[in-house]
Amino acid sequence: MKFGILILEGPYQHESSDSAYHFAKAALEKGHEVLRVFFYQDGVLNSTKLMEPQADDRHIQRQWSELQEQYDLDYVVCVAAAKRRGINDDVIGPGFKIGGLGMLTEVAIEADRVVQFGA
Amino acid sequence: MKFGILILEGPYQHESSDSAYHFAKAALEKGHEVLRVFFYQDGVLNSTKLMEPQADDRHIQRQWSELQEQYDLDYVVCVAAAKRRGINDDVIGPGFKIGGLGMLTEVAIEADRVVQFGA
Amino acid sequence: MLHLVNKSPYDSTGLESASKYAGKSSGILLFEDGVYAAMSGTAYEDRIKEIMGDHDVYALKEDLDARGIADRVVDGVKQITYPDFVDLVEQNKVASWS
Amino acid sequence: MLHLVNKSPYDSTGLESASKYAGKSSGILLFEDGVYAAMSGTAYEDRIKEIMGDHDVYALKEDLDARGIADRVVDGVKQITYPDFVDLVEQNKVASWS
Amino acid sequence: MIVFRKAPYGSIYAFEGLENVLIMGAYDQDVSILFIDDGVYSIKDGMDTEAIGIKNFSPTFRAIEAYDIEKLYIDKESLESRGLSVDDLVIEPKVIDASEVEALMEEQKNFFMF
Amino acid sequence: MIVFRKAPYGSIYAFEGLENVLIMGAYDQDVSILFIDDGVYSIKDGMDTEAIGIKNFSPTFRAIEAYDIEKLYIDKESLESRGLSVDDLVIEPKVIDASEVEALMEEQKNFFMF
Repeated sequence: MKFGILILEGPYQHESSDSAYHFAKAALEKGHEVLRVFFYQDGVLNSTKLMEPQADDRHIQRQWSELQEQYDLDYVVCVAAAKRRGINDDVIGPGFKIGGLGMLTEVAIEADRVVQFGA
Repeated sequence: MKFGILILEGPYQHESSDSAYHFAKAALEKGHEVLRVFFYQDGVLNSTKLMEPQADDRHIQRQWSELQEQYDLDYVVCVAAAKRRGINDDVIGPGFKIGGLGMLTEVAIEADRVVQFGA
Repeated sequence: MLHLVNKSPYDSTGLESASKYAGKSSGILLFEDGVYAAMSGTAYEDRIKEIMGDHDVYALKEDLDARGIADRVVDGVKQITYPDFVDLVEQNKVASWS
Repeated sequence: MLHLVNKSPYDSTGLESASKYAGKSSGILLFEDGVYAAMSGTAYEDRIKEIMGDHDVYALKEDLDARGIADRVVDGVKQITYPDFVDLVEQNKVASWS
Repeated sequence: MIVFRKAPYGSIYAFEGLENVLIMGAYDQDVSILFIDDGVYSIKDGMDTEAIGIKNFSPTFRAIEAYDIEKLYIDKESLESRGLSVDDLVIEPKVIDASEVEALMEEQKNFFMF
Repeated sequence: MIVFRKAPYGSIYAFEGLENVLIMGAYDQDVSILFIDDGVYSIKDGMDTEAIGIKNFSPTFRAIEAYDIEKLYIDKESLESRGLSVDDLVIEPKVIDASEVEALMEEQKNFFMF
């Protein structure tokens, strides 16, 4: 099945990004397609490679980047939400790209299901 | 009276930072002291000079920086919370500095009141 | 004491919790989405009146105006501005609920 | 349909809202802090049993384990893992509540 | 379907829900819009946000008509329990009850909850 | 006073509350700690967070003793309504009722709510 994933909350403050990651990983391991992960609202903050969590903590951007590389996924960070929060091409990690909100509409059209994390 | 202000939520996603700003401004205009504004948890994200909100929107970092300059305020961004979220010395705007959580304890000791925004 | 509440009573239990632990002489200040608790003609009106039996209740005018409800506030709720908010915090110890 | 709920029922009205609008054949999946609604011996136990009269209720085992409550789940709530979560989303349209 | 269920200004959800409505309209999607819970507050008339310094987005809801978006619904109980009637709103969604909301949701493919 | 009132892991509040307890202890502050509402869940025993990938911080609560922090309180009704007793907790706060919580709060200077 073709999934889209939508993330509305930032890293560490809420569990939403972790949950989205575990869901995406489980879906991919079952052989489903993940057409796009769309990072929106505070969700855009998951993309910054400037994050340096404590040594005993997970590195949320790297987890996402590694999953992207492993499955050649499409990660879109909403441009308007990103600019508002200080996220730009210079700070996003590998595998993320910045794009318009229309790219969420596109995945809503193309995917069988869009699963929203953070509300 | 000596106030401390504590901010736990980031810019734009929640109103907390706006409320804290309006409260701080009103307190200063009444002649009160604001000993320190402590940016904690997602609150650290208010400090990034990389934010570029839409032209018709407020620029939250600049509002804070201007208030700091006008009243020579002390703004501390929690180092551990900042690192986790990609905030460092290179991205913080004028008037902000990065410091330890002990600087919140200090203001709790020295201020008559600490007002928390975001919970 | 003064208890600050910034969430809608329909969305969050912050106001219920604040009023549960607040002493009888404590005030409750509604701001941000918390101001919806002060609106008249609602399912919450009886409850806010009950809370007003034990506490002074304040609602921030700037947030009421933003939401278009300043003309529909329950009688007895005191509409205050940010300068008044500062005065209340000067006069009272303060705790934040959401 | 499947309704996802990620907030504690003591903190947020998300589960009440989801159960209000959910059709009788819809399932409700509790995860993150939402799993506290599935715990037995609580003030919410009667309510979750009532909801279970109309809906299949699932609770995510990973989140139950994290909170130390996997051994205290109300009878009839189905404990599922992330792979099961994926299966449920494959089988149902999905909406997220908080 | 785009569902508004949070109040405006306390969080950015309602604003971003509206952004999504406009984009989906621009893509000529046959989108349905539903106001429930505190989402009904996002179309309350008479907002004046000047003193809080956040842009009042409620007039933009009127632009929905320009996109030929006609499937606008609002939950009766959410509206009434919050002391509002359709006369208090900046647009005119169709008032439906909870069972109609349920039926409407069953017809949709996707749900974006703001 | 540091007040825990949110559940662990869904948000970072409980973790940061604990960080504050430790810092205030390091500064030799005579800090009181109160668990109410969903905050009582943050000291539930038996947490295993491996599968969600977030560090289990509950054992760190035991370090509180090393800082001579003894003023630990928990609200009886919050505990009982959530199906818990003191035997379920990683530390042993003093169980007090809502009126005692109220009296305790009146004695404090500051409130950090997590």
